[in-house]
Formats: sequence, structure tokens, C-alpha cells
Amino acid sequence: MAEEVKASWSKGEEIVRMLLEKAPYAEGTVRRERRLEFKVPADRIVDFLRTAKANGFELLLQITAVDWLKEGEIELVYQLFSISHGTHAMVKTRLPRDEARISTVMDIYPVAETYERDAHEFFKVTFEGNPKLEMPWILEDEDREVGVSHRKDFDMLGYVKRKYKLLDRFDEDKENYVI
Amino acid sequence: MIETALKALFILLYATFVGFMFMGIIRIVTARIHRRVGPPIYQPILDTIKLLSKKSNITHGLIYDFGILYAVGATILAVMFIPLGSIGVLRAYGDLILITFLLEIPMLGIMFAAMSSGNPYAGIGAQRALLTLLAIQVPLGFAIVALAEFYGTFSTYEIVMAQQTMGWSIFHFPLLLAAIAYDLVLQAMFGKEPFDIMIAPGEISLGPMVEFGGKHMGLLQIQHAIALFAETLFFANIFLGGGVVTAFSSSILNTIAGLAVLLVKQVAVLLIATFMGAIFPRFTIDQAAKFYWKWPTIIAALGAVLASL
Amino acid sequence: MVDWRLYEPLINFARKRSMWIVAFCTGCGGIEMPPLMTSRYDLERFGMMPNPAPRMADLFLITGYVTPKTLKRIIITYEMQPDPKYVLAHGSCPLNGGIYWDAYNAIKHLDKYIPVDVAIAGCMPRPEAVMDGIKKIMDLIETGKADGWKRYKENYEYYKKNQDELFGEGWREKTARRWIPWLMGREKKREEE
Amino acid sequence: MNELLIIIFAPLLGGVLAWALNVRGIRELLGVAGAAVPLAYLVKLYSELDASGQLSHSIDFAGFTFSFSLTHLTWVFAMIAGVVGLASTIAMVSTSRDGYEWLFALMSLTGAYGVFLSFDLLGFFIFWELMTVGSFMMVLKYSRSAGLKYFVLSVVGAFAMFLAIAKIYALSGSFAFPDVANAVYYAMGRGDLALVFGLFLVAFGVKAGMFPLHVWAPDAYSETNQSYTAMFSGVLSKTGVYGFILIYMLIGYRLMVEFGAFRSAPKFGYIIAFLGGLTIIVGGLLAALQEDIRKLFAYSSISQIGYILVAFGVGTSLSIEAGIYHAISHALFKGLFFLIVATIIYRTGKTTFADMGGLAEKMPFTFAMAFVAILSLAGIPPMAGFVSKWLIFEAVISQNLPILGGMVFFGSAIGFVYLIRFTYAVWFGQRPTDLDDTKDAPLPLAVAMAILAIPNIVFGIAPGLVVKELNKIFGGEIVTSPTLWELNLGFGRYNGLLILVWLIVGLLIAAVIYFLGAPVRKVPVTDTYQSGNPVTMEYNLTIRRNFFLPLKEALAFWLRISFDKLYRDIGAWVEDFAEVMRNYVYNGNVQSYAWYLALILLILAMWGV
Amino acid sequence: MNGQYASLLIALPLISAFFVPLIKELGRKAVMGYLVMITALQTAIAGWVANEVYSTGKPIIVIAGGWKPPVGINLYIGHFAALFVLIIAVISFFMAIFSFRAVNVEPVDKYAMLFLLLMLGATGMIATGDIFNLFVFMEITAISAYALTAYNKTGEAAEASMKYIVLGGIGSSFFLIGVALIYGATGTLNMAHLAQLAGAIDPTVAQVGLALIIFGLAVEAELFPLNAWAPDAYQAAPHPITVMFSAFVVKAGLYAIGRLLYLFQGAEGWSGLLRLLVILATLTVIVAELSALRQKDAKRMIAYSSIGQVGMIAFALALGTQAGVSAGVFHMVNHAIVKALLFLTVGYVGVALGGTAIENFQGLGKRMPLTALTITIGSLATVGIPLFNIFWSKIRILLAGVEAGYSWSVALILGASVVEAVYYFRLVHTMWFVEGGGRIRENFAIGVIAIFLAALIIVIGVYPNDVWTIVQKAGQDLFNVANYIKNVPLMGVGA
Repeated sequence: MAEEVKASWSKGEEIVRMLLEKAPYAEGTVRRERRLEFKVPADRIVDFLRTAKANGFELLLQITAVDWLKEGEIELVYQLFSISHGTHAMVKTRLPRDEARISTVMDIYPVAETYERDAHEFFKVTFEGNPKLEMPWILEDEDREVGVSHRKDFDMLGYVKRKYKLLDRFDEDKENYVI
Repeated sequence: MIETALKALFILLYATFVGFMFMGIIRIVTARIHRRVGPPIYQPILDTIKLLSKKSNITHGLIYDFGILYAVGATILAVMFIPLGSIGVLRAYGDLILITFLLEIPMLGIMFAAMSSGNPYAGIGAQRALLTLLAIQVPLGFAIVALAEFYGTFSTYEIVMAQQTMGWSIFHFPLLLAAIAYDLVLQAMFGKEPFDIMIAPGEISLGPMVEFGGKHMGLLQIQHAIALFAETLFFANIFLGGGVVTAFSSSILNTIAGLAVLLVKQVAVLLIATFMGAIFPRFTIDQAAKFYWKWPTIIAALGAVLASL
Repeated sequence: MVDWRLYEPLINFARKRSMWIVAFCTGCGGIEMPPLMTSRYDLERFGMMPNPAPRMADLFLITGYVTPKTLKRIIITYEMQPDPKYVLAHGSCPLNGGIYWDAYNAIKHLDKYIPVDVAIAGCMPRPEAVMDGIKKIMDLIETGKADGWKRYKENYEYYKKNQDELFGEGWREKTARRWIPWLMGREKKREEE
Repeated sequence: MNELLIIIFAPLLGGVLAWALNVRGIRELLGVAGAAVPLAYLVKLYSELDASGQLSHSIDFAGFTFSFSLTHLTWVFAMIAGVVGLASTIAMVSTSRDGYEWLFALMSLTGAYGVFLSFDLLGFFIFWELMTVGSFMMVLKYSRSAGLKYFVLSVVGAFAMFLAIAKIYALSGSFAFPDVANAVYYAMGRGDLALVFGLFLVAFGVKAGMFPLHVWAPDAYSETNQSYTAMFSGVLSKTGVYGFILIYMLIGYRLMVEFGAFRSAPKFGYIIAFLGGLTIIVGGLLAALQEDIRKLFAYSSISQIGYILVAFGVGTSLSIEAGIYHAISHALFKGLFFLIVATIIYRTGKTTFADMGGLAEKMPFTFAMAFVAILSLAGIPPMAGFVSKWLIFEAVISQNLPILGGMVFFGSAIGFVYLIRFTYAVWFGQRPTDLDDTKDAPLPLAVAMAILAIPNIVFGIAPGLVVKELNKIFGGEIVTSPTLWELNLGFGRYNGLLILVWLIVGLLIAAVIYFLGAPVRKVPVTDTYQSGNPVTMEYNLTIRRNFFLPLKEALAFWLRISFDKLYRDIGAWVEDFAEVMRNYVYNGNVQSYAWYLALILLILAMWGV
Repeated sequence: MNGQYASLLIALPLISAFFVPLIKELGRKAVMGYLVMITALQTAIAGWVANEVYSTGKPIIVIAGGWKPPVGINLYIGHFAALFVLIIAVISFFMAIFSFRAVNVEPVDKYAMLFLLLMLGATGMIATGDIFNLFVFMEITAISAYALTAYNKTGEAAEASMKYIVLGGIGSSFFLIGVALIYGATGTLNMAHLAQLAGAIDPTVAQVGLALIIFGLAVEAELFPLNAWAPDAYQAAPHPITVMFSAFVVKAGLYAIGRLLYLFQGAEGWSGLLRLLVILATLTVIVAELSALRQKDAKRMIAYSSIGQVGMIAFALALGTQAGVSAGVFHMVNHAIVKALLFLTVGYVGVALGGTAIENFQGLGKRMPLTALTITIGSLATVGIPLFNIFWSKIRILLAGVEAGYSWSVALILGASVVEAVYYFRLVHTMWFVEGGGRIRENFAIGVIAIFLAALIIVIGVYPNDVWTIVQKAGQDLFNVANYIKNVPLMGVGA
């Protein structure tokens, strides 16, 4: 139902066409006004981001990781923002789930260092070239040993029960619960 | 012997009590400037009682305790030297340089105690306190030099007597300059706002004071009270003419009147410092050093040179 | 060695009227503290003064959810405070984990780890509620019933068991040395280059 | 009266014997005996001296007549040399390894005694050279560059003095002080007088470590056996100071008459005082910025000498007496400090601040001595350091010299600054793991430290003892001291005992309040508030390196000017010039040599032969 | 044993020099033994003569061939000559012993002959009372010196001796022209007679003659521009010969300058010449010391320092006052002892370790402790450290210098001696405080000589009174010419 209502945003189309010329390996669509979306293969991400930076996408807002358990892939979304064009761009890449490995984009966007560490800490995505990847950060040592991560296959609730030894509390349903 | 002991006891109690009142005044005046109600005037006394009555105390070694005792002892010693109106135990030996040194020694004692705790904040606090001390030394030195040269003597008592005849020191231009410089120096000696980088609460959690708790902090409160009293008394004596009243017949009335006059002058000095403290933000340490080595030094040096002509 | 019982009322009055707060704001309640100090609510009337160093503070305000990482710091700071010390827990998170009831990184019962004297309900209580809490704790001190610190000292093993259960044995030394291996590694790497 | 000769040559004899019989036990005994004998004689001679006022003795030797005399002034300086020398030799028992150090240490002590007791310029010069060579060989053993820098500067000073002596000798025909004094007064021209004063200023300035000539001191004091440095900086710098008194005694009156006064201080004296003031500030500030424990105390020793120079520069008898008093107290507390440094280095083997720390628990006795020394150097009332600084302040400011007063005052704060830096870096904070088993000071060093610590306290509380001695030098009652504890200058009074009593009263009051409180629990160093983070001994949090970074940034502009680099450039330039000249003059081919002869003939012809 | 036996001092070396070829076949040891025996004999005679002169106080006058002075040649052995002949003999005796070890280049008999001729020449120059005779002995010394410099047969030695020959030749020709001029003007060659007639010579001839004589001798006495040959000659010559060069060959030249300078006091333009000599002497000191600063070879460094000290002696002699002259003589004695010790020990190190480069001296304290100790004593003495002998003479020279009004040159000399101290202490540091090789056994005989000289240095340093009185007598002998004239039995012929 998203397609009918989509009013064509000429300026976005033009930006996407300009970027796609420079990066043929990617596909780009305009989701809606001020929202562009690009799909880039994992190994070409650095070149794409370099061209994006050159063409007006000054800011890298966030690197979010999405865990597609069924497809066995982890999706990294580089959220860019261009002040000159006044638009967001979601650059998506897919990595195999078991050993997710990609090269760092620190030299293009220096801020990426923290976001990459965050993704590594919770989604075990290794970014080659980021010096501070192994540095102890948010997770406490006890959690790190247990292997806490935000991946879907990790039973978070079980871990919380074991950690805080509050067994009875979680079995009740919404109706009867014990403070 | 008994007479001096009684006088000393009186001076000590009077100084501590008035010192606490001064701390109360500072807190109330600052509160009033912030349009707040502010604590009762006897609040510092309550704080000290609470601190002294703490049930468990810690120590980091002998020097940690001895430093505090030394600071309090030196301050008590300093108070004894400064002439308090007609009362004065060691008034005859009250020498300008001796008193200036005695007013700086508590800072050394506290720094020794703080550093022996091995706390990094105490280390940074001590470093800043030393640099502030280094910074205020130049204007302080020139102010003392100006005073000594103008009156030709170092004894505080003789200076007070000379001021009765020649009028207050601040009426003579060279000593006015010295008084202004000395007042800026007082700002740092009180540890008030513009120059209290050494005990900056947010930045290095009270600097040297971070490790003092319980009775050590209580002793330091007493020391701060006596020090406030001593410094304002010293300023009042050497610049504002001291409290020598001979109008009444009986000596008891004279002494009381003298103390009252002194009290008014001391409160005046205190209020200047408090107002300045309430308004100005905090200087960083090299800004403070550069400031002290520029304007107050020039003023004080000018005063010293003019005084010596 | 001196028997102070005779002066107990005066000392309690002094303790009541000059509580110094440890400037240690955990969780989301930290921003509630400044209004208490400003001219509208002015806690200084009661002689309460924020004080960064735990060694000389009495009142420890736990304002908001407590993560294990913060709890370690809270325990260390709490133990550094000299004895008659009181803990004021703000909001529902320290009581039962509040909205983070199922989060791996929020403490469910603060009381298991450090004794709480007065707990103020509300997902960040308004200043008036905090003032009531403070009034309550001042009454407790007045009557000498604010004995959180005595409870901590007497059954210290219980508290220690809970703490070790959560953080593992010798957690203080481990946390202190947390960064050293990584730093050594980087030092070695830099030497190799 | 050949006791004077015994006093002078006993150390050298002891040194030579100690060097010859290089056996562990006997060598130390001989060395210490060498230093103890002169002290014993000095004490014995005091009664005779008191009676007759001057004991003199003259011998003629190698064609010159050498006369020696013991007056009150020289007795005071000789006692300084005696006490500090004895303490230093006792300390050397534990720190020196071979006879070489004993020989040259005691040779420099002989030089110092000779300088103080000689009554004629040539004897003065010979013992001055002897002292320079003795101390130079001590430094040469440890490092060549420091040794050569020290030697070149002090030899330049010595030869400047020799030139001045020769000029006076050419005028007066004899070296004895009395004839020299009136020869200079009656017969010396104005230009020659200025030259002689300049040369003496350079000579004594180098040895005392005055501002522009102080560059050798930090290297020389640190690159030698540390317990010898106690004597090096305690005694040998006093010879430089004694030299300035000599300037006053010999040519002072004529300079006063010739060049007049500047606001009641003689003009030539004002130069010395101003340079002394600069020395205080430069020495102090540089001491605060040092990373090496020995260098810190070397610079601090220079800045303390600055005080004495200011006192002498002002020129009134009160200020000279204050200067001598400070010379005594400086010798005491500086000697004590260097013995403490010797103990630390002897026990830990470390010299930079970065790898020291937390020694207060491990070396309590040394720390107590360090505490006494800190109180004395920083000038805390009940100590000798304060009395002498107080006298100097009074003397300088009462002569209404505001700028000098300001400099001297600034110096006292600098004393605090670098001492606290030393205390924090060495005694407090987390202890590096390899220093955990350091023991306290060995017996000889402990005894030596005690010898120097006691007078520090005694002369502070009872300044009358010293002042009675010093008044005898000037004859009159310059500093009246009604009782043993009190000094009265008319415009300023000081009572050591009263201050001590009231300090103890204050301490008692504080102690009473302290013990009324609850009992105290000892807490280890790792249990400190670090915003709640736990602290471990492995991760060092004590700021030992670069403690005064803000001060260094504030002074960055002034630190670029360094006289050390200037002298090194001059040395290098001279060496290059020599090399270039050698290549031109002795260039190896005969034709040019033959041309030289022709050149000589040309000169002869031109000469009108 | 009356005075006439003094002539043996000249005769003995001459005759024995020519006996050497006879002993050649008996082998190297015999020749060396013979040399030692002769020098020992010479020392005995010199000792007897010195004792005679100093006890009676009267100089010994030896008349050659019965002809009374202004006509015949006479030897005048006054206090100065007696002292120095003894020094020459003693040092030659030591060097003879040293040559056993040091000289192993083959034609040893030629070496012995030249050695004796050199000793003869120097003794003759000091003892003679006649200018032309002085020229003859100077030639003998010079020629044997040229030969000995080239003795090592290395390229460097040959070049050094070639330089020496060229300069020495020009120098002695200057001297001859000067003597001829003076002889033309006065008609006599005898020094005493010349002193009487000095005033009567017409000014220009006196000036030219005197200048030429002085600068002829200056080449031999190594004053500034003329001493370019000296460093190479010292370095290239075999070690014992370098000792003899620095110990007495240079001294003979200096003595000659001193003697002739004060003989012609009456001559016109005398003070101008003195001032020129002072300037040249100061320049010698400065240039020599500065060029020694960055030397890589210890022997060459000590050669430069020796030239510097010689410059100081010349400065003392040229001051023109009694104090200056006696200080100069005292310095001559001290310098002879110290430089003999230094060159002996450095030479011995050169022989033992192969080459005298500074690297060989590293850690010498551990390798050859005795030699290292003596070198240290020698270098401390040269620098002028109080308890050693040169200190006393240096002080006297500088005091006399300032008294005579040359305070600027005294300042420069002091500056130069600071430079000297620097490079000597660098040597001391390399010897004692730098790690070196294994221990080497030291030769006994050379050790004894070194110890004797070092002891002499310290004894004079600690108690210089006696030596000072002897030297004062020698200084008067050189300075007051009137006494000199009175002693010589002139025939009273001529104007």
C-alpha cells in the first residue's frame, strides 16, 4: 500500500540517479520525501560512503544493526544526513550472521568509531581497522563472559532471571502480578 | 600568668565564636544574593558539632592527622599575635612578617595532610593551592613592604598606634593602593569564589579537602573560622586603624567598644569578599596566576615605591 | 571514651539540621536536585549542602534506576561515608526495578545491596515529595531511629553475599584492573610499530 | 699558634692516608678523623679567641709570607665547614666506595678551611684552587661533561680573582689583608678599582652560584656522591659568600667613597643584591620545574644563596649579620636535605621523581628528618630557617628598598612550592612495587642527619645563641637579644620560645578536640575517593611527573632564555675557532713557514730597525 | 780538582762520540751500555761542577788554549750554567736508559753518536762565553737534531726533519749575519767585552744586529711564527729525543736569547724589542694551547702544551725585571722536569701499546696503573694545580707580568691555561674513568725514572724554598750583567 500513495519527489529521484551513476553496484529508491534508501553489497560500502560524503552527505548519524534470524543475516544500516540537500539516506548492507566482518569507515566519518564499537559490543560485528574494538566499554565483565548480546538467538529473559534470581515474578501474566 | 591564660582563653573563644558567625554571615549573604532564604546564622556551629560527633573516622597515617593539628595550632598561634583592641597576649611580638607567614602556614599543614592521603584529587588540589600561594605572594610582599616602609616599623601594635594619630592607613594614597592589592589577596586566602580553584567542588571534589571526614573536617571548620577572624582582624588592624577606644572611663567599656569597632570593620572586609565571591565565576589556575602577577602586583609595587619615597 | 549520651539531643539536632548531601546523582533523578537548592524550595534552610566528597557527607540520595556499573560505585562511596549515614531512594526504580523490571542492566531491589532509610515513591517524585521525604528522615534522625548504617554494619555478611552474588568475588580489584590488560596490549602494539 | 695549620691540613692528611691505606675499615675511620680533628680544635680555640679577639700565625714559604688568622667572623664560617663537613664525612662512610672519593672530598674540605682562615690574598687563592680541584675531581668521577663545565667556569672565576690579586700586588707589593686594604684605599685608580671589583664579583659569583653564573651548580651537585654534595653545597658555596664579605672588608670602603650610595645601600652592593634577588627567583622557579631529585635541591641551594647575596648587597651591618645567620642556617638545612637525598638514592637507587613514591611508611626516620628540614627551609616560625629569613626581610625592607623586599618575599613562597613538590612525589602516594622492601637510613647516614637536624631546631628556638656570636664580629649590639630566646631590632621583635610555647598550646587544644572524637580506623592508600571508582596499586594515580605543568606554561616565555646554552655555545665556538686557526697556522707546508720568517723581517723593518 | 776540569764537560761527550764507531761491532747492547756509562760520567762531573759553583759562589772560568778572553774563547760556568748543565746531564742519562727500550731502528751506533753530539751542543751553548762559539754549538745542536728527527726512517719523520732543516737553516743564517754585524761594530766576540761596548755601537747597527741575533735564536726557541716546525719534529722524533728536545734543547735557545738580550741593555731600541718579544711570547702561548684543544694524538697534544709553556718562559724573560727573569728560570727548571716525565711516560705507552693516539689511553688506569698515575701527576702539574711545582713558577711569572704592566697579556695567558686545563682533564678522564683492555706489566727501569721525576715534582710543589733560592741565584747571574763583566778576566785591550 506504500506504492500508491507515494507522491514522486523529483529532487530525491535526481539525487538517487546522480549517486547511482557514480556507484553502479548500488540500487537506490526514494521511500518518501526526504527519505532515500540504498542497498550496497558489503565489500563496496567504503567506496559508496566516500562518494556519498563527496556528494553532499556530510553527516553519519548512526550505524544500526538489525538481526534477521530467519535469513541468517545481520543488516547494517548507515544513516546519513545531507544538510545541503536537506535529506536522510539509509544505506543498507547485509552480512552473514555467524562471522559478520566489514571494514571500518572511520577515515571517512571519524564518528563511526563509537558506532562501530557499539555494533560490535552488542551484535558481534567486527570492523577491521577500528583500534578500540576490543576495549572494555558498556558491558560489565560478568555480562561479557556470559556473552550477552542483542541478537535474537540470545535468551535475555532467562539471563535476567539467573542474574537477579527473581524466578517467580516473570511467570505471572498481565492479569495477576506481584510487585 | 593566670591573667594571660584568661586573656588567651577569651581571645580563643571570642575568635572561634565570631569566626563561626562570620561563616554564617557569608552563607546568609550569598543566599540572599541568590534570593534564597539561607541557613540560620549558627549553621556552621551545627555543621562542626555534627562533624565532630561522627561515630567512625578514618586516617591515612600519622602525617594525615598531624597536618590538621598543625594547621589548627598555627592558626591559634596567629590569632594570639594580632592585637585585638586593648587585649593582646603576644601583642608586643606581633611582627608584620611573622603574622603573614603564620597566616600562610595552615595552608601548608592542610596540604601536607591532604597529600599524605595519596588521593589524586588532593594532589591536583595541592598543586593549585601552591600556585595560588605563589601568585598571591608577589602582591602580598609588596603590600607588606609598603606598610613597613611607610610606618618605618614592623610591629603591628605600633602601626595601630601610629594610625590613631596619622589617621587610617587607607587615607594615605600609597597605603590605599596596598590595601586594594591586599584585599584582592584576601580573596584567595579566604578561598572565595574567583580564586578558589584549589577547592573547586565540581572539578576536583573539594581538592585537598576530599579525604577529610568526621572530626578532621570538624577541626578544619574550626581552623577556617579562626583563620577568617584572624585575616579580617589583621586587615582591620593594619589598614583600618584597629580598635583603640579611650572615650569611656572604665577599661571594661573601652575594651568592649574597641571590640565592637573592630567587629564592624571586620564585617565590612568580610562583606566585600563575600560580594565579590557571590558574583564572579571561578578563574582557572593560570588565569589566576596571570591575573595576580599583572594588576595587583602593579598596584602593590606602585604603593611600595611611593611609600618608600 | 567520653560518655556523650547526655548531649545526645543536641547532637541529634545538629545531625538533623546539617545534613550534607553526597553529590552523586544516579539515573534520571539527578536533574531533580538543583530545583531543591534554588530559591523556590531552598534546602539550605535546613542546613543541607551538596558536597562532592563522601568522607564528609551524611545523606546519600539514590535518584533513579541503578545499573550494576553504578551500583559498584554506590557501594564504594557508601562505605566511604563516616558512620551516621542515611540513604534516600527516589522513585520506583530502586524499589523494584520500575519500568526496567526485565532489563539485564538494572538492579531490581536496591535494598538487597545497601540499606535504604527512606524511599520516596513516584517515577521521579516532584520536589514537594522529596521535601516530605527529607522531613521524614529528619524526624527519624530526631528520634534516633534512622539506623540504616547500623543495619549495614550488623548484617554486613548479608549485604556482602548479595553484592558478591551479583558482581562475583573480589569485584573491586577486578573493576580497578579492568583497563590494564587492554592498555598493556596497546603499549606492546605501539612498541612493535 | 700552629693549631691553625693543623685545622687546615688535618683533613688533607686524613684524605691522603685514607687513599693510601685503601682498606675498608681503616679508610672510613681516617676520613672521619680527618674531618673531626679541625672541629675539635676550633671548639678548643674558642676560649682563647674570645679572650684575645684574633689568633694569627704566619709562615714564609716559597718566597712569599703566608699569614693565617682566626677572628670571630672566620670562626663562624670555619664552624659551618666543621659541622657540615663532619656530618658529610660520616655520611660518606656508607655511600663512598673507594679511597679516591675520600682523598678529594677531604682535599676540598682543606681548601674550604684554608680559604676561611687565610689572612693574605695569595694563601686565599691557593686554597681556593685546591678546593676547586678537590670538588672537580669528585664530579669528574661521575660525568665528564658536568665536571668540565664546572671546572671551566670555576677556573675562569679563579683566574679572574688571580688577575685582581696580581693587580693589587702590583700596587701594594704585599698580599696581607691590612696592607692590601690601605693600598687600595689610597693608591688605586678609579678604573682599576672597578676592574678589580668586577673580577672579584665574577670569581665569588661563580663559586656562590649567582644568577648568570649558576649553570654549573645543578649538574655538579647532582653528578657526584650525594653525601659529598651536602658538603659541596653546604660548605663550598659558603666560601663564595665569604668572598663577598672579603670584598666589603678589603675594597668596600673605597668603593663606597668612589661610587656613592643608592638609597642608603652602596651602589656596588645594590648590584650584588639585585643579582642575588634574581638568583632567588630563577633558582626557585627552576627548582619547582625539575624532574630529578638532585637537580631540584641544587637549584634550591642556588636560590637560598640568593638570599645571602641580597643581605650582603644591602650593606648595613644588620643585613650582613642576617646574611651570615642565613649562611649558617642554609648550611644546616641544605646539608640535611642532601643527606636525605643520599639516603633515598642509597636505599632505592632511583633519582627521578617518576619512579619514586610512598616512602613515608618505609623510611619513617628519614621522613622525620625531611619534615624538620622542610619546616626549616620553607621558613616556618619555630625553625632556624625562619629566623634568618626574618632577619633578612627586616634588614632589607627597613633600608626602604621596595623592589628587593618584593623579590625576597617572593622567594619565601617558592620555598614552599618546590618542597611540597618533593614531598608529594617522594614520600606520599602509591608506592611503585619495586620499592616495597626499602629499609630506613643506615646508621652513619642517620647519625649525620641527626647532627644537622638538631641545630636547625635549636637555633630556631634560641636565636640568642647565634646572635651573641655574630654581634662579636661587628663589635656592637646590632641585634639586641635580651634573653636567649628573644631578638629585638627596635622596629621588629621575635621570641622563639614564646612562639614554640603558644604553638604547643594550639596543638594541645586541637589534640584535645581530636581525641574527643570517635576512634580512628587506618585506611590503605588504595581506599581513597576517586569518584567511586576502585583504586589499585598497579595503576599509578599519583601525579609525580610534570607536577607544575600550569607554572611551566605560564613561564614558557622566560624559560626559553637559558644561560646554560649560551655558555655551551661559547665553548663550542672556541673549539671550532681553535681548529680553524690550527689548520691555517700549522698547515704543514714549508713554504708558508718560510713566509712567516719573511713576515717577521717585514715587522722588524716596519719597526724602524 | 780545580776549575779546569770543567772543560771536561765539553770534551768528554765530543771524544766519546767519536769512539762510538769502534764499539759498533760489539753489538747493540754494548753501544747502549757505553752511552749510559758516558752520560753517567757526564752527570758526575756536572754534579761536581754545580756543587763547586754553588758552594764557593764564584763562577768557574775556563780559558781555552791559554789565550786571555777578548782574544781567546772562554767558558763561563756561572750559577745558571752550572744548574742547567746538571739538568742536561741528568736528563740525558735518563734518556740513555729509556733508549734501551724505545729505540730499535737498526743503526744504533749512529743514534748514540748523534745523542752525544746533541748533549754536547746544548751543554756548549749554555756554558760558552763567546758569541761565535755560541753559534758553533748552536749549529752542532741543530744538525744533530735534524738527523735525530729523521732517525725513525718513516715518511713523516723525513718530512718533519726537512721542515726543521729549512727553518733551522734560515734561522741560524740570521744569527750569523747578526753576529757578523756586531763583530764588525765592536771588534770583539767575547760576551763580557761586548756588554761593555754595547752602549758605544751606533744605533741602527745595534738595532739590526740585535734583532737579527734574537730572531735567529727565536727559531731555535720556538716563538710564535717561527715554531711551525716544532710540533711535527716533536711527534716524529723517537721518544727519548723528544724528551731531550723539550727538556733542554729549547732551553738552550731560550737561555741564549735571555743572555744576549740582557747583554745589550745599553743598546739603542732595546725596550721596543722587549715589547715585541712579549707580544710574540703571548701569541705563542695562546696559539699553542688553542691548537692542542682538538688533538687526536697524545704526544702531539703534549708537544703543543710544551710549546705553550716555552712561550710563557719567553714572556717571563722578556719582561725586563729581575723578578721576571728569576721566575722564568724557575719555570725552565720545572718545565724541564714535568715535560721530561710526560714525554717519557707517553712515549713508553706509545712503545708498549703501539702508537700514542688517545684511544690507546682508554682505561690506562687499569692497564698500566703506575704510568697512568705519573701521567696524571704530570698533567695536573702542567695545568698549575697548587700542590705541584709549575704552580709556583706560573704564579711568579704572572705576578711579575702584571707588575711589569702587561696585565692584558697575563689575562690572555690565564685564558689559554683554562683551555690547557680542559684538554688535560679530558686525557685524565679517558685514562681513569673509561673502560680499557687487559693489564700490561710495566718495565721496571722506566717505572723508577718516572717515579723519581713524579716525586721530584711533588717535593718541589710541596716545599719549593730550596729550589727557589738556587733559581734566584741563577736569575741574578743572568740578569745583572755588571757582575758578569766583573767575573770575566778581560785583558783590557782595545777601546
